[in-house]
Amino acid sequence: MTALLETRGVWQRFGGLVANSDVSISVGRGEIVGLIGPNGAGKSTLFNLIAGVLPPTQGSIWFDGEDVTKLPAAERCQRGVGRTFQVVKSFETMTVIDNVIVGALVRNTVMREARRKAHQVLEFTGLAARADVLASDLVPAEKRRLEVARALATEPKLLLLDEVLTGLTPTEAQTGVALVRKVRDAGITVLMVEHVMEIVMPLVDRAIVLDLGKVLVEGKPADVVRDPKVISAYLGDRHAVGA
Amino acid sequence: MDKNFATRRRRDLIVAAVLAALAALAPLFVKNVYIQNILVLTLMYAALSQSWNILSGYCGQISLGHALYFGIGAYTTELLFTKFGVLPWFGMLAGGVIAAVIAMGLGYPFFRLRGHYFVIATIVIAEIGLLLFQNWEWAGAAMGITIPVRGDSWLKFQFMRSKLPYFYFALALCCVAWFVTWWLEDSKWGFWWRAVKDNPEAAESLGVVVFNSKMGAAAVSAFLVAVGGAFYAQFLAYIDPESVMGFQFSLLMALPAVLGGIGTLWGPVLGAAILIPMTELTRSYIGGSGRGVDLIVYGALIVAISLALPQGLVSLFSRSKAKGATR
Amino acid sequence: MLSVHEVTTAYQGLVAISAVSIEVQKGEIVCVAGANGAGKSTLLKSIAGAERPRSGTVTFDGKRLDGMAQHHITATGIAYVPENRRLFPRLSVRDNLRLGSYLYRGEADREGPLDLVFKLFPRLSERLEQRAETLSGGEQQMLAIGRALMTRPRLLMLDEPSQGIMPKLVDEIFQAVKTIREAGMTVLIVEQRMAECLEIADRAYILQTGRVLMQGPAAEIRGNPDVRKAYLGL
Amino acid sequence: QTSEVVIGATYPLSGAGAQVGVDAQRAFETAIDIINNDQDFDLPLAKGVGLPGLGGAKIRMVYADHQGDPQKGRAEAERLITQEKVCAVLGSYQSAVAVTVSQICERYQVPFLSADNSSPSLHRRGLKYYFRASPHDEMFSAGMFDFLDSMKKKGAKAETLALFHEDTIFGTDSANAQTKLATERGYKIVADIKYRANSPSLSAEVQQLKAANADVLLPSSYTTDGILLVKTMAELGYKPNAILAQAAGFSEKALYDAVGDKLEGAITRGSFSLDLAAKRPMVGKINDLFKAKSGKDLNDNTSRQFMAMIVIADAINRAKSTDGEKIRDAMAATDIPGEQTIMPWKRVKFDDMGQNNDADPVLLQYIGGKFVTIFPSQAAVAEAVWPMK
Amino acid sequence: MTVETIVQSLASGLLMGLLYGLIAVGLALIFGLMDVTNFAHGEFLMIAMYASFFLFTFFAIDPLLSAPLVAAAMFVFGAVIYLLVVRFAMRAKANAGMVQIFTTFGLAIVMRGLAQLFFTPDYRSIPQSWLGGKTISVAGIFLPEPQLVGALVSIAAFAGLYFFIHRTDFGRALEATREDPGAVALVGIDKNRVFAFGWGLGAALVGLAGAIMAVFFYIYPDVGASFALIAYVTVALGGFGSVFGAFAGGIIVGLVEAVTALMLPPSLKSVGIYAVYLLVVFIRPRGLFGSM
Ligand SMILES: Nc1ncnc2c1ncn2[C@@H]1O[C@H](COP(=O)(O)OP(=O)(O)OP(=O)(O)O)[C@@H](O)[C@H]1O
Ligand SMILES: Nc1ncnc2c1ncn2[C@@H]1O[C@H](COP(=O)(O)OP(=O)(O)OP(=O)(O)O)[C@@H](O)[C@H]1O
Ligand SMILES: [Mg+2]
Ligand SMILES: [Mg+2]
Repeated sequence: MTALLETRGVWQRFGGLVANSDVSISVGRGEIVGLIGPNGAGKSTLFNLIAGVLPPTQGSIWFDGEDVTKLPAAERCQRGVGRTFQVVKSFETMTVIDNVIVGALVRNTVMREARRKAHQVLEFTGLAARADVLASDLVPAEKRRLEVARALATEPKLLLLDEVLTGLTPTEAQTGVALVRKVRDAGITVLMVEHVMEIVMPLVDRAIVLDLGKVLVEGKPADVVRDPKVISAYLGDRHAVGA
Repeated sequence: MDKNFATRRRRDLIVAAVLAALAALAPLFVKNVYIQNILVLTLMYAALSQSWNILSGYCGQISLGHALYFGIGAYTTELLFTKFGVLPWFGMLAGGVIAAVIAMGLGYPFFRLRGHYFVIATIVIAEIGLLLFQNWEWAGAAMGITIPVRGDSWLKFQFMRSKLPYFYFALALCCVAWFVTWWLEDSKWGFWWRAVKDNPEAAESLGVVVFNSKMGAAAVSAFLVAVGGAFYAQFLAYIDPESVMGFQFSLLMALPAVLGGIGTLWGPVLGAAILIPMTELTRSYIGGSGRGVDLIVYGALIVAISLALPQGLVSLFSRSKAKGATR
Repeated sequence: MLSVHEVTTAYQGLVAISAVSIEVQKGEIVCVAGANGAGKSTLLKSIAGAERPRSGTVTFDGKRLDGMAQHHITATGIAYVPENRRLFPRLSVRDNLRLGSYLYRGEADREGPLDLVFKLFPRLSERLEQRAETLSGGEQQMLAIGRALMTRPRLLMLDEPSQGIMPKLVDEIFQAVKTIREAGMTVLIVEQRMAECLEIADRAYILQTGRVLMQGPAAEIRGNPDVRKAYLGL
Repeated sequence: QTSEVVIGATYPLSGAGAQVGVDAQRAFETAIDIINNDQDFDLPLAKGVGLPGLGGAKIRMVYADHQGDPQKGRAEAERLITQEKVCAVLGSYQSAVAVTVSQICERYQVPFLSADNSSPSLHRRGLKYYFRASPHDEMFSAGMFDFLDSMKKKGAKAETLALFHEDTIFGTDSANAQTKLATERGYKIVADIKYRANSPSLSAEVQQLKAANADVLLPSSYTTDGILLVKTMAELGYKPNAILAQAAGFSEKALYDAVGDKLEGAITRGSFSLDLAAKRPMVGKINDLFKAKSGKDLNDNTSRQFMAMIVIADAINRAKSTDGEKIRDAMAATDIPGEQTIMPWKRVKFDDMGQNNDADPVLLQYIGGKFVTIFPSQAAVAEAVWPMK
Repeated sequence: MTVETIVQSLASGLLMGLLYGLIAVGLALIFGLMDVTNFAHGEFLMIAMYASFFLFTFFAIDPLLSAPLVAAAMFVFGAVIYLLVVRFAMRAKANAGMVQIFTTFGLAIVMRGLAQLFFTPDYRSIPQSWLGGKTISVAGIFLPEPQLVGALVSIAAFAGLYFFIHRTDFGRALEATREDPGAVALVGIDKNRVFAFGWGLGAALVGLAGAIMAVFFYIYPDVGASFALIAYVTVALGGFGSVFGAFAGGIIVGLVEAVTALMLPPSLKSVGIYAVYLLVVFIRPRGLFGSM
């Protein structure tokens, strides 16, 4: 069986700046893959390309065995790409449950079903108690959780998580980690960006490191954190010692 | 599950039914034709504003050019009637369809525009429409169209003296516009629209086809407004470009929704119920002086309501209900 | 230097912090920690004037701050970097930084602190013409701190500065905080990464559901078994 | 018996046309003063107090603002009739509004006396309760062309015409009448320029006029555009051979205050002329009464509004009733000789469409800061100066 | 159509365009740069024209001389309007745009009403002034002096505004306040002070336009309506956020109007302007030079 997601030689330029250069990665079904790399390495940009916000300057994107490079974002969502935004984009004037219903409507055209689905997702993500609160009244961590819930409601095959576990205390982060595992156990493939090594490393099956828009290293988390290139570009000396 | 929500929807429907029934009985008590006239206008603007609200309130595409669709409804009906003898009932539908088609045709280029660029484009296109009608000889140009009134007839939807048929039509239109909104509010479309309004990029990532959502809203909105325009033309029995396509109509469609609560189910009705009688009464009872005092009072009230209740009059109601209310 | 006395702040009737008191001495680095929604951000907002406390007093160098307009509080020498950064998105990095020194616009050399900013975050000097909104998440955080430093604060308040920052840079930011203290500023910092934060902090407060649960020297807090379990994940 | 007769008037009292509406109020007040009080004028009802036919009842006016909107005009007319119980309605300046107001009056069988609307289509709709004492645009235009014919006969250069009119009912109607007459009488229209009312600039329009350089310029414009037209003509160095205006702005004081120096010798049609004061002294006195209220001389509009009040009061007096139908019948029987008006009209008498065909227009020329009557010859006090200076 | 007509048309169009620019320059600041919708722009112009008119009638001060006075008075007026009314319209969390539109729309109606109450609906104009009615003729092309002066003032006003926005800290503060009024306090800026000043300055620029307009235009309570829409289109055509854009927008509007009038019946000449606006934003959704 082919990989669920593949990027083939993807480039993205913003004027003179090269945000992604010749990025070829692949994510297999049922994996949790970590996408890490320095600030400004081009991780969120790559997410935007996969989700269809931007067309790549060059290269192609394959999802579920098909070339989706030309498809608009909504179409990719319908095919099973779910994503969160690093800078959260909640529907501020809508309640939490209504935010999630929007996502649920992709696969449930009957309102009653969409609503039931949304409630399920809120239970699943632990937001049920906040269902009737306006999204604008959530604290940042909750908004990030809402991003996840909304994306899950679209019943994706692939979930792109962009720093959804930041700003949590270690204990809270553990709940988040459990949630991601639960998601994977539900059969959803996860590609996640996260800077907190304590969280990512135990969680992911594989890690891909981007630097300056290029894939720097790829492999098992334990190997990646020991890689001197990764240490010098990303982790810093302290982690070299710790690892 | 979700009892609150279902209860609220049912409550809205019951309240609306009760209000509509009360309104239907109003003519039993209000015999005064001047007041009846105000009631007709109030219902008409409530319906128009409710329709405007679909595109601009729910879907967030602020249009200040809806006078175009109003005028198209009015002109289609009356041109078909006076030139080809087509009954206004068909003209009304034709006008609605034409307006919806035009709205979607304009949507192609327009919906790429954001914010002020979009608003100004809508103003400008309505102004172009006005100028074209003002110069279109076949459609009567500036002279307009006088609708020959030949006695009462439901077939031709014209009535010499009684306002009641107009009243009931306006009431029906208002109910339809309200019901369509109520119905769409809890549908895929309703959710898509609100999502598009709040954050199009996020909506797109959740499978919402932003462009189609806007098109749908524009079509429904334009159709209903055009039917309103057709009604107005029959009601007035005379139309000219300025008096059915002028910019003031675009404002008067938006104003009730804004004052009542934009993007809400009850805002337009509530806004029209306050605004239209206020407009009419200030003009009638203080406008006769010729000193502009009515303008000062009217304008000051608009400023006061906008500032005191930026979320609209509906916020008076929702605030008193349990906090953390859904909308 | 800063004294917060029994401050209570509420959002539309919902009390977020109640009767919180903290002290910050000149030249200290003080860390505030706590779970999500504990009220840490609210505490900083109440000091900075972004939210008005319902009761209690805030004093800075003997001056009452509570009730003062936010921009006046900034002018007294408190810089605040909020959680969501609040950059001016469509302005360039240069303009964002320049606006930081708005209070000193009359001075000939108003951009003295710029050297410090570039020393701390050399990446910014490479991106001067880029719009703030197109910066990566981490770059935005650098700019937010940089802009705050440009106001020449005596007290710098940071709300979760490590959020979204790569590991290498997290260390650099905490080092930067130390550098900032050495440059004569006092720092009040809200952090989830307590381990790193407590390493550089002199003292710490722990908030829980709007109240001060614990306070003391950083080393002491770090040693507390409850804290280790609940907040350090150890 | 009623001690008070209530008459309604609907005018633009706010918005772009407010100036005319407010002046109309002063004109009506002047007429009411004369009717309600004992005044020594040879006008119907001037002598004695109030309406003797109704036991000396006095007239009270109720004004309604229609803001130039046909819908509002209709609503206000309905209110005047049903709420204020007026027994007749006067109005309405804008012809579009007269359309709907007269419909309502017809439905309620209350006479509508159109004081100052000049659209010829108004009286041709088969309405029984519609009356107009003053001329309409076809009569005015015919007068203008009679004058042109006479000038041509005298050898003056008046072959080619330039029409300049706004894109409203008034402008279109006027231009249509003029085009028709020009073809009939063998004039050549070298420019027919329709412009948007209240444009911010008329330079493009004026250039086309200048390029056409017709013998006679025939503007149909309100005050605002009139002022801008004349200023722009001066700025672009266009000095027409002659101006023959369809009144409106060209009979307003404001226009001459603004650009009078550039209009020496301009001619406008009108229904009124202060020259008449020489022959009929009461015209001067009534003008003084009006001026005391408004600070302005009577003009084309205000004189017609004044007369409308006299005519309607006369009919009510004769009807001896405030019943609409009776007043209508009395209106239909109206016959006021010209001498008992302040107008240069032969008399006031309505045909079966409610139009007074004996209201002769006059042509006035602006000379030395005031208007002199130059046409028709029986009313003229001076020879036309042609071409204008 | 002779060459002379075409040249004259273009010359008149250019002058008119600069005048449209002058009328729009205040709006370019308030609407274009500060991003606050001001539906009362036309009424600001009306007030300024009356100010000029009354200074002329009662004190015999020529509009050209009184222009600075009018501008100063309008500055105060604009700042006061902001502090008393508009400031509160900006506090709305949701639909701030609509609240602004209708607050300023209500304000416009009040201003017209007050003008009618105090100044009567009579049409006024200044018959004799230094420039009024004077015209320069070069090779058969007529250039009216009031418009020429208007053009110069327009260029000066735009240059001044451009300098102010791009070279001063206040200009930057203004942009920052537009970007995030809640965040400027973080750098010690008082948003109300900045915006009150912005509104004052915007109104002062309208004051200049009003003084020039008073020389050759009529004045009455509704006069603003004739210019309001053109001013909005001018700003949007040039692009929000760009001072130069509004300037270019004005010139384009003037020229397009002149050219349209050569080709279509003059009553349709604004259709040309509107069509060009639509065309431009369809190709460039942010206007010609816009950044927002
Ligand atoms: N629209 C844009 N225009 C110009 N430059 C951009 C744009 N979007 C991103 N960039 C630049 O591209 C680079 C990659 O940005 P990206 O957001 O993908 O980084 P990232 O890896 O997600 O970083 P972080 O971990 O800090 O979020 C950055 O230097 C950023 O400034
Ligand atoms: N704008 C707001 N409106 C309503 N409630 C709010 C608002 N901001 C915060 N709250 C509430 O106040 C409480 C404290 O929030 P605060 O943001 O201060 O917590 P925090 O400790 O900073 O949390 P985090 O670690 O997530 O940043 C929370 O319960 C939150 O729900
Ligand atoms: Mg990122
Ligand atoms: Mg916080």
